[in-house]
Amino acid sequence: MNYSDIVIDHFESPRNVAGPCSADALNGRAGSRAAGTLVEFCLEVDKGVIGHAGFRAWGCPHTIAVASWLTEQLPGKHVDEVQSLDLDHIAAQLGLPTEKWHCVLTAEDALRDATRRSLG
Amino acid sequence: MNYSDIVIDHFESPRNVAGPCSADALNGRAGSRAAGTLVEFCLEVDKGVIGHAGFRAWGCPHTIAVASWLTEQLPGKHVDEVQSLDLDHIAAQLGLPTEKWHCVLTAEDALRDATRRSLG
Amino acid sequence: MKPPIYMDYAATTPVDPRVAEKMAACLTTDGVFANPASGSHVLGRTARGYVETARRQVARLVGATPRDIVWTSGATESDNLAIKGVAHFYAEQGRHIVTSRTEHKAVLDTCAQLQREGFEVTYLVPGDDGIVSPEQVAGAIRKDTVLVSIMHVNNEIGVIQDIEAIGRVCREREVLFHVDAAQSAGKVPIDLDAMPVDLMSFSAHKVYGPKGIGALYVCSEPCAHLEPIIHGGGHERGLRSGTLPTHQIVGMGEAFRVAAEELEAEAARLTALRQRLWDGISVLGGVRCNGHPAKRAPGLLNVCFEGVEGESLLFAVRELALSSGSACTSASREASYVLRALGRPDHLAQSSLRISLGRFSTRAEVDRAIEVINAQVRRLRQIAVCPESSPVATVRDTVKKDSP
Amino acid sequence: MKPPIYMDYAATTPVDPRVAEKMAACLTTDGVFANPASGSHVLGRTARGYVETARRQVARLVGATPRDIVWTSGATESDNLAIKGVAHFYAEQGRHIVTSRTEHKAVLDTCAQLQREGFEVTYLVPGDDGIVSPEQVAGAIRKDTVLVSIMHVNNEIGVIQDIEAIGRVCREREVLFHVDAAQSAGKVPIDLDAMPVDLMSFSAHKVYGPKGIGALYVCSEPCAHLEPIIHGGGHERGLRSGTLPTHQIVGMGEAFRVAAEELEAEAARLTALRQRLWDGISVLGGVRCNGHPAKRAPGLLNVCFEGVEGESLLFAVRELALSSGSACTSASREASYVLRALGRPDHLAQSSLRISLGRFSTRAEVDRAIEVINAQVRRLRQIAVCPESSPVATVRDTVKKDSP
Ligand SMILES: Cc1ncc(COP(=O)(O)O)c(C=O)c1O
Ligand SMILES: Cc1ncc(COP(=O)(O)O)c(C=O)c1O
Repeated sequence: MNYSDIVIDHFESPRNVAGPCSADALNGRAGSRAAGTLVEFCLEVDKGVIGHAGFRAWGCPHTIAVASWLTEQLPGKHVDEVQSLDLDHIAAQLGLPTEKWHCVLTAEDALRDATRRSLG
Repeated sequence: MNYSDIVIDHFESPRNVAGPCSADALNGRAGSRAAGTLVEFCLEVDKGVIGHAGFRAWGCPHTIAVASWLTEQLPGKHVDEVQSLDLDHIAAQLGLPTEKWHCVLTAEDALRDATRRSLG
Repeated sequence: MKPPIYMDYAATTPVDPRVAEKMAACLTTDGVFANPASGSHVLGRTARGYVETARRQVARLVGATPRDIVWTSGATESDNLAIKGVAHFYAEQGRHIVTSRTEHKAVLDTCAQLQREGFEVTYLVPGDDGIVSPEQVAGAIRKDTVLVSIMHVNNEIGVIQDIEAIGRVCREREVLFHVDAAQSAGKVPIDLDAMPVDLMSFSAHKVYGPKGIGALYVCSEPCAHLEPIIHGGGHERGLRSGTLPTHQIVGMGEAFRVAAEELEAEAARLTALRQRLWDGISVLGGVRCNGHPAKRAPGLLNVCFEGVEGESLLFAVRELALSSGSACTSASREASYVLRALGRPDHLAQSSLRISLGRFSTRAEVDRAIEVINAQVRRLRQIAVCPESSPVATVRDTVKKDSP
Repeated sequence: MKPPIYMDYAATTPVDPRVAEKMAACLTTDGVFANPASGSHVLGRTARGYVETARRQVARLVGATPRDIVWTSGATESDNLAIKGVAHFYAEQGRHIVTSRTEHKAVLDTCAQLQREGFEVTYLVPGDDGIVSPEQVAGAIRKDTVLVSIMHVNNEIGVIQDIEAIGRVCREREVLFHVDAAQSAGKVPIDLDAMPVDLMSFSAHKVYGPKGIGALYVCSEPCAHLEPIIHGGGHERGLRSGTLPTHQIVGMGEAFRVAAEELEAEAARLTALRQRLWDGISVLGGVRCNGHPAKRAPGLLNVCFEGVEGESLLFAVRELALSSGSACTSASREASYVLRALGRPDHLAQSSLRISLGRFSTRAEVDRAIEVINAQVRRLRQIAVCPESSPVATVRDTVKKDSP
């Protein structure tokens, strides 16, 4: 397996590994251990805008890197925006091989799970 | 294939390779090329006693060695004696492996062929 | 980047310098390079002599008669030759074979091929400690069984099977017994003179010899008959044709000679290193040893780490060269079939590391491995989410408890 | 005793020093010793890279796509894999194979095994120059023929078959074509990209590479399907399982690389040396070249000496390391089956020497060989009796005529 520099960077020094979420933070998760990938986000949102994003991930280095990378991109974005992430762009940014697309998909699902709660 | 020192010696320096036989010499041969072994003796006999013995041989090193060695043993012997050679003794003297017994047998046959003519 | 610490001796071993030296002497114009089959000149006969010396060296390590050793290209071929050879030779007498789920692919894929040809195969499932019992074997043998094939030391989890007891069952029931000893020769004592074994596979490259050479022990008393799988020229008593690779054979001979000499001391040293490793990493908690804890080869440890994912674990500890599952399957993301046969769920099987130590492993290397593994497992656990069932907060607590 | 002059390059070649050096770098702890299948660590991946470089080197010499090259343990295994592989895969379509009487034992014994399994084999008898004509092949192909196997260069007499023409016949009739190129690769140009060949066997040790490694070219376009003969792990696209021996493969790669570079110049040099040898010994009279005088590999000469017996001849010229017949059969006293197929009577076949020159042969060695052979043949002829038909006195005259 080959890992891009950015994947290695985020894997080695993951940003924003979720500490205790404040009571009003949005929590979301997707995937399962049996499937080999499980991602969880915890977003602090103020008036629909994401302030701080944290993650946890059980999965391959790509999964961890995608989730970590996303927590840097999310702050400042409106929760509506994250309903439609540009997955191609993310995969390209992180140099994911095609067989690792499920890592992005799982992260997207986890984000949707979190924001759906705010929207729904 | 292993060759004893005495076989190598007689193979390298065969004794008494037959020159022209005198008119009254005894000639005998046995074996065939197709069988891989052919031996020929030429004995000068005076009053039943062998004076000089010569040989020719087409065959393996053992065959050449046996024939050459015999030409040294024969002079002074009476033609009657060579009717019953001690083959075991010859094979042992020359260190012949069992699968090479046919070399001695062919030589014996050639000698008998020569002496039979004198006797018969 | 400095090279990683090699802890993958079960996948292959480096060639011992003593072996490399002997091999080098059989290659170039100034060495014993001739064809051992060239009986017509002294160079060929010298090569033949080297081959026969090596045959004696291999035989000696395992208590066999040299004549019963047949050179092959490795244990894969030996396994194929033994199993197909017996199956095809005795096909008239019976078409049933007994083996186990945790055999090497060389045995399993060969059995699968025989199934395609119409043979029947019973795959025994070992206990969750990886051990196949003689009773299981006895229960599986039928009237039409012609062969039992059970490995000696498992290449993934390192457990040692009770070959003596299984062999006795086979002798009683008059069924031939094949043992894949690729992982045990030179590490665990073997005495074929006393053991009830008919066929045994060996590989040089697991014992500090070269890759691409192996041997099959074919017992001549009582006689085990085989159909060859490679024909041509009739080398090796007609059982395996092909030019004998002198340098490879000489390498295997020297490797087995050295192994015979050092087996005892090395087994003790490696057992101690393995224990040190286990003591060092088991403090992590949530760590389990795959396979029987005591019945195991000296240098091999297969450990399952709860709460971390396999690929990340392997990458995180990349300062150590080791594998998850066997080398053969480590390219695929599928969980090891051996660990699954032991009843491990996929995600735990995937979170396992096979750490195998060997002749050049040092205590400092083991200590460094403990440091790296412990730090990385803790780190990954901290990044990981909780199991689906428990709420996020609880995970954090669990992780904290385990943290230093 | 000083070592004999090596003139048995067709039996095996010494490893080129450049090859030995590359091999040595893949053995010990400081080298690329890891298992190429160990994808989980950088050491294994480095080894894999070496293996793939070697695959490209082998492919390049013979104009093949690297992907079409499968590693084996030698040409014997390659021949077995090709012939049994095709026969077993296409058994439903037909069970007839065409080959020739003068093939290597690896082909003949494999065909004999298939006959025991119920296949039919047609053995073409080459002309007395050793050449199989495309017309013969065309005449032998039947509706149920699945494979034609004809070698490129014969290992005993050195004749080169017209592979292109035979291949065209096979393509026309839609029959797979296997070529044993063990003796031709690196000596005679081969361009698989242009040649109508589906399967081709190679061996490293005939080209200054190590013994115990070979390859099979398996054309993927049009696609030739094979049943493997060695199962387990699914290495080499499932066609040949077993740990890849890096040092052996690297050795074969380097050997083929060097051969590609030097083929042309070396062929010219060896052809000249062979001609010098023939000119030198043919003055003896009663000397015949076995096999076509012109269509032959550069370094190989097989000569029949009338009036001398084979074993004595071989022993008399023991200062030269060479063989009568092929290495495989030179231990037995049976006359070479290849020479018999050419119509030579047994005693003449036995009085033949196979003299094969190679990379390290020198003009001085050839001159010495001429000296030794001429002196010994004269000497033995003098000791020999005449043919059964002629009286003793005549023999002596004949011998005298030939004497210097
Ligand atoms: C138990 C076992 N059997 C067979 C083999 C195959 O041996 P080789 O690599 O010599 O083909 C191996 C190792 O790869 C092994 O560990
Ligand atoms: C024509 C031919 N085919 C096959 C072989 C067998 O090759 P290997 O020795 O690599 O098994 C040889 C040489 O031994 C050969 O000359």
